[in-house]
Amino acid sequence: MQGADTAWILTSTALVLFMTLPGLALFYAGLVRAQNVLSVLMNCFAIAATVSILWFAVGYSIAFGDGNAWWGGLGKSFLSGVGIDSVSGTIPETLFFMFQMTFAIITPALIVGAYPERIHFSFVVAFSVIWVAIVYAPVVHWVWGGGFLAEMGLLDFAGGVVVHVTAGISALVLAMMLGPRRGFPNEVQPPHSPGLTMIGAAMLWVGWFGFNAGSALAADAAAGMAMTVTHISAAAGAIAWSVMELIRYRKASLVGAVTGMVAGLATITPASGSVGPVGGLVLGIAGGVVCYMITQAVKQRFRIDDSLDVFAVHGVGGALGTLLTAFFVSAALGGNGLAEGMTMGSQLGVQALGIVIVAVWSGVLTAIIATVLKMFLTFRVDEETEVQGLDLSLHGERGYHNM
Amino acid sequence: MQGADTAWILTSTALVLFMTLPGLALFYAGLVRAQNVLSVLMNCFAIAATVSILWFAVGYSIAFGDGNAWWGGLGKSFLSGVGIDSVSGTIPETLFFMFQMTFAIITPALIVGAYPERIHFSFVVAFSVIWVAIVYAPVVHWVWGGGFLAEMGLLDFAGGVVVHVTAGISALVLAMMLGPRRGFPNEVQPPHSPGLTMIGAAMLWVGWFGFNAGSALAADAAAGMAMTVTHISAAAGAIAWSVMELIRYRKASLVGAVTGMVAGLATITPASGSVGPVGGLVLGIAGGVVCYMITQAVKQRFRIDDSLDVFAVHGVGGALGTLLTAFFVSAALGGNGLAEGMTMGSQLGVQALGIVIVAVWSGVLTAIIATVLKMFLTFRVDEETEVQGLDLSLHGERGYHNM
Amino acid sequence: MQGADTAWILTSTALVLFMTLPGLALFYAGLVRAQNVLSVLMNCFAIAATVSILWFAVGYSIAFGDGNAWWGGLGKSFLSGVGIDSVSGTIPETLFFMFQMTFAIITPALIVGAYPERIHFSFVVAFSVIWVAIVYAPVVHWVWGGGFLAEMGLLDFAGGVVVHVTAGISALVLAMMLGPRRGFPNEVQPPHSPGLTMIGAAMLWVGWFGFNAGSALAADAAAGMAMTVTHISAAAGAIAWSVMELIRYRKASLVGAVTGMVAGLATITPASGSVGPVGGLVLGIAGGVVCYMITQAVKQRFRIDDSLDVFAVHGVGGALGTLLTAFFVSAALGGNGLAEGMTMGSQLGVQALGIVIVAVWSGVLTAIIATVLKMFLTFRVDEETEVQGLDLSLHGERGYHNM
Amino acid sequence: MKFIVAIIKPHKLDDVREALAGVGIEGMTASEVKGYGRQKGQTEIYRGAEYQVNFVPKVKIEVAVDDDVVDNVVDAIRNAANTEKIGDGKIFVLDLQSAVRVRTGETGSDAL
Amino acid sequence: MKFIVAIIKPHKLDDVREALAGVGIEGMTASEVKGYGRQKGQTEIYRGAEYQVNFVPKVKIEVAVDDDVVDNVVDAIRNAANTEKIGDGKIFVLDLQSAVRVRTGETGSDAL
Amino acid sequence: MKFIVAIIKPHKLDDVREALAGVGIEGMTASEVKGYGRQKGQTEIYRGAEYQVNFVPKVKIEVAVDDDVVDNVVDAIRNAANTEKIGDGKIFVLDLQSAVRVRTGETGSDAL
Ligand SMILES: Nc1ncnc2c1ncn2[C@@H]1O[C@H](COP(=O)(O)OP(=O)(O)O)[C@@H](O)[C@H]1O
Ligand SMILES: Nc1ncnc2c1ncn2[C@@H]1O[C@H](COP(=O)(O)OP(=O)(O)O)[C@@H](O)[C@H]1O
Ligand SMILES: Nc1ncnc2c1ncn2[C@@H]1O[C@H](COP(=O)(O)OP(=O)(O)O)[C@@H](O)[C@H]1O
Repeated sequence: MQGADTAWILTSTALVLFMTLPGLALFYAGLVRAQNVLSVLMNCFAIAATVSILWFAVGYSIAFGDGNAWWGGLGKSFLSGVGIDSVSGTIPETLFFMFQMTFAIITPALIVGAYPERIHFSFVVAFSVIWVAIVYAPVVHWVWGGGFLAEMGLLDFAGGVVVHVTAGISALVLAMMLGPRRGFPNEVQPPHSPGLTMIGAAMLWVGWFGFNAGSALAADAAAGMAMTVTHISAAAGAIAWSVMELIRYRKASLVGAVTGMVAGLATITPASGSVGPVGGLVLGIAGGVVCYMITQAVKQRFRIDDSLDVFAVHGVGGALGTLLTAFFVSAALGGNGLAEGMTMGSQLGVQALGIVIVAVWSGVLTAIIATVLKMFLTFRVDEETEVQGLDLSLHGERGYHNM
Repeated sequence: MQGADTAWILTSTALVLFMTLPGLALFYAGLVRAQNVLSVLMNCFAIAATVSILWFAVGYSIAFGDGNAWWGGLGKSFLSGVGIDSVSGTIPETLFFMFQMTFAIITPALIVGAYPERIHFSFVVAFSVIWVAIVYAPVVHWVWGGGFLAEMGLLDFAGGVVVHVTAGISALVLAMMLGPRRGFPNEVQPPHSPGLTMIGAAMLWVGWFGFNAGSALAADAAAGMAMTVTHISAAAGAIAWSVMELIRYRKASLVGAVTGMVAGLATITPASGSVGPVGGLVLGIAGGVVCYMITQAVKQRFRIDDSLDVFAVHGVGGALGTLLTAFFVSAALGGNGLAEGMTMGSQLGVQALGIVIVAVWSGVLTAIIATVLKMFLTFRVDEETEVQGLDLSLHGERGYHNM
Repeated sequence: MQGADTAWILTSTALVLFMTLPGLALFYAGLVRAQNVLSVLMNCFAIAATVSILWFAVGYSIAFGDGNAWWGGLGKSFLSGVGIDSVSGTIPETLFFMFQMTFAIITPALIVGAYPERIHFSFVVAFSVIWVAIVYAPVVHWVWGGGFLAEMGLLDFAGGVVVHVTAGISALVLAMMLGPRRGFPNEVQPPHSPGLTMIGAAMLWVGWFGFNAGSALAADAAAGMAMTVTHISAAAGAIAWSVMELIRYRKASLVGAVTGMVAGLATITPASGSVGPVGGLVLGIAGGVVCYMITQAVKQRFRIDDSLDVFAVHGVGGALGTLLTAFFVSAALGGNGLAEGMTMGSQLGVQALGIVIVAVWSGVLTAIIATVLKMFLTFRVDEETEVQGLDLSLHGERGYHNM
Repeated sequence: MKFIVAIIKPHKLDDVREALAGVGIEGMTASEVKGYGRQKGQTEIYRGAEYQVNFVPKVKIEVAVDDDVVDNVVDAIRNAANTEKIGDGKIFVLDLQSAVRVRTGETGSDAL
Repeated sequence: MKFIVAIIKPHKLDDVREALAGVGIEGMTASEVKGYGRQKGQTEIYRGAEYQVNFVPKVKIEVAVDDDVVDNVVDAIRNAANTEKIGDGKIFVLDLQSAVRVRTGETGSDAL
Repeated sequence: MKFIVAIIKPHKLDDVREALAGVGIEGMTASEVKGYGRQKGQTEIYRGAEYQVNFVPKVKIEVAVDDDVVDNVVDAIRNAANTEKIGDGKIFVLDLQSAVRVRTGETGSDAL
């Protein structure tokens, strides 16, 4: 066991939990109506609590238990067999379990952005828990648990496919099944607090250091480089998105800048262990520009109310970064070099295949899970509740009291 | 000296300070009226500043100076004798001093929840500083400074007795002496910003990793396990509290969920170095359920306006966890095993005795300190000030400006 | 390479970025009118993004490239020659690059406090980027990059001169060139959200551990002592400022307490690697008192609308701490001892000379840069925009929506 | 001229604004208010303490109009604001003695 | 009918609401306002800069009533809102020409 | 007595308050409102979605005055609130039947 690596992963675990609580929760809460601010915070918080128990019960085992190329089995349920002295790599296995748990928390929490202001709370909780067990945990096993995608040579250092593609596709499917918010697209209300969104985004930026540099699972040169490319990509994404806004509106908005930052971060995530600083710069710019355009398309062209743009920013960003990794991993472009016997082309094939498989898997299963759950739980609240806002109706609370 | 342990405790110190500033401050500030939001933030901030100097002057010495089984003496006042090269265990003593200071800051800050919206600011500061010197520092010495409770074999890894019982009991006593808020219990106003409370709670969850896992004072397996049981207990506490609410009101609230999380964290704190993951799960559930019931009892049955439920959540949670540690420390229940020659029963006796001694000590001394201070300082503001709110009257500021 | 040192600097980098995003951004945002809250957040965020790219492109090279006593040259532009295995001291050079980048981000962000509520956004971005390249990076080279001030023996552990004097002087110059806010000094509006300011200040306190203790570039005794003196100085600064307010107004305000804390932190920054705990106490008190008085003088006497007191708090605090270091570094006063052949007097001379050179450099160049930029960009918005607030006019967003 | 004060449900504001435009009214003033009446507010519950919310959010619209259009305006508001549910609100008509446009000093109907 | 506008101290709202119920008034509209008058606001001080707060928080209550109960209503409000301190507020009575209940279209007293 | 309702631009509030003091009016009530009229609000844009803001922030001033000073008061408000730009606002004068000072029970002019 390595004390230094342990120290850094202890820290990274705190940083990644911080990304969801309160980071992502605030990022999303600022973008909805004031009457739904608490429901969004509650969605993220409840997901964190319930998924943690699910991960402890079976999730971790499915993802990292021994087993076959498809899943890890239930041998490590409730951490059975994992004692205080168990080691995973150079760190305690309990710590590895915790670090991975924070990923299992934030992934379904990302999906919260697809359905706010109209979904029923009990559906959110039930769906998220089941989704982590059935959709997410197996994918983790395939990519990071020695499963078949790992064997194929898929490069996904910190979760472009595992986290962002799964969440992005599932978000899109849920948004289509749930239907748009009342008044969408022309009469939905603007973000009630861009400031909250910026605070959350800032926490995401900081926390992402734990997400990407922590994925090195060591306090070493790889972690240093991962942090570097992550930061450069975030900055480049923010600038790229803002430039797009400046061109179109002659104004750069705060919400736009932070959204571009998240796009840059989602894009660099799969690449953060493979590419060099220049690669980070290119991926960030690409992420900012492409995600900006897709955001417009999904809402305006396709009229899908993926309310907070989970698919356009995370799904697309994660997939884009996964593809671009095939190029920028090459030493010629400043990366760590392609794997033995891989060419840019062959690597690109692997990356694309991985994306497709995981996208289909996530989309189909999400549709099935939601369809089944709808039989037992309220999927969408009634119109009066939606008009009044979910905070008071579903949680008996109000976000802001004046008189 | 161990670099890795130093790295982790440097981080933990930052995390625990973060728990108070702004974590706990926000957690509490969201629960009061808008006209008192700044006064609550100011209470926490002023306590952090003044207690830091007190800890430097005498607190640390009383707690960790050599000396006898009762107190550490004044030999280390102003860190005299503690140089840059002094070592404590495997880390610099200056760092150990700082890590412990963050505990000395948050403990009196927890008490802020007992008396908001009506107490006078100068009383808060004077009481807190004296309380840390007279009540808290000696208890630290008894339990962590090699004092008599340590010799008795009391198990309190991160402060169930030292932090939560002392703060909880003192809060209850102060609340009774101060009297309820105007209009209590039926006409007090609801929390003005549950969102702020959630942000603070999220920071507490993250910071608690430094609190509990940091208490291992090393970046090792014990830290990994402490983080694991802490997280599971927090999640379980949140779920347990929410389920209680669902049963009673068919609604789960955000304020309730985060309060249950804090209850789970307070409960696991003393046990976080002794129990295993399943122990964490059980303690979290127990904490959530029991603290929920006591919260109702204190306010509705006993009509005590411990305004933000410091006793019910921290005092009770900390004590409960301290007692349950006696069982879940046993290897049979997944813990690290009972100490040489201890049985569950004998350990339970030690735990109970520790709680009683510290509770009496805290309660009696708090009553005495407050009684004496009342002779020199305004204890409670006049009614007009209470009606108008403390922000403007005591601090010359307003929390929210619109026009 | 040292894993433990790497772990701590990875953490410190996250902490220092956290100081700007969202720390400093919130600290400033709470102090302006509600109609400008987003513009202040956007200034800080945009500076973080653009300066990051500038630092990557040339800033780091100018500061830490080999080269001469005056600048580091462009040899390390875009990190050319810096590979994943490059080492700087005991940590990866990429990490050292990142750690330093967070300083390059916060320094121009500090200047945001000089010109809010009236400056044009595009000017902010252009000025900040150019300023970092021309003003800041060279000074970094002089002091930390082995330049002539380092050779002179200037003691500036974490940036009293490099960060606070450069930012403070440039802020003062910009404020004078830009002119006061409409209605200054008698009719400007009060801080719209002291609570936001406190949240930001709390994050600054926590993040400053990474700033000062991280400047040890190792997880060692120096880091522990730096954290200790930093914390004590922050607490002392907060208390000193509050006492000044109590004397004058019989009320201690939250905004005042947190401002004093920042003053204490700015003051200890240059000294945090040289002085002992008692030195930290004295510097904190001195910082709180002196900065309080200068704040009054700048605005009331000299009628300069350095709106959020960047010069009075950071510039003065940083310079004061730099001077006092000459005394408290001496072993007699608990410090690490004066350098070979230095006396308090000679060291004081060096410190003073360093301050003067950097102050003149920053002031003159800031004036030149601003004068040139004014020819191409709008410096100040028109009156109607200023009245309406910058959020809607410049960014197309509103900070708070109700109806 | 008349000064019409209407209390409506918040989400009906845009509908009412459009309805008024429909009858040629291009100016109005709206504000957030809290209403008390037959429609009861929901209870809020925090940590087991129940808070009866007596006042529910409403929007108040104030519009000054010429005498001859009063009835159309009242009807327009009524139709636009009506959801047939308790709490839809009220329309009050007061007499308006004079009106002045600040910018031009125009008075009477011209000021509207 | 009359349209009564009362400016009171914020914490008196519930007392006034209950007092009105006491005289049979079950509907009213309240809003947050800022008052300027004899009662002066406290100064706020930030970093040594003093801000004279001219306006103090008040609550405005608007209630439409039948002519015959006007006096009772005014008295009820007065007694409930009175603290014998400067700043207790004012009660203004305006003439109300007509009232309509949006939901039902009822007019006059029935609309209240 | 008259009940004057003025809608002005928010930043003109202090000027108006001073102007009123100039004509001997020492009491008034102000509130934040949203105005709709000739002056159009700017569009807000978030992630490429444009939100047309129909209502612009205004401040409403309510002041009860004696009949004899009405004209001075209206003029004072007009001059103070005027920026010669669209959106400067309106001044409405309603009849005030009676006024009561809560604290003392004084009525009529004495209550103002
Ligand atoms: N007498 C009144 N005076 C002023 N406003 C009233 C009065 N009665 C009701 N209101 C306003 O009208 C709103 C709706 O009234 P309510 O009795 O709840 O439903 P309805 O309009 O269907 O009768 C209330 O919330 C309140 O704002
Ligand atoms: N002439 C007026 N017109 C409208 N509102 C007024 C007038 N005078 C006072 N008010 C309102 O009444 C409130 C109380 O008045 P004030 O003079 O402070 O105390 P008092 O009611 O005891 O005379 C003020 O804050 C203001 O809101
Ligand atoms: N008919 C009306 N009734 C009530 N308020 C009105 C009316 N017309 C305009 N207002 C108010 O006056 C404000 C200014 O009116 P507007 O037409 O924008 O400019 P101007 O005052 O220059 O004509 C509006 O924002 C609205 O608040």
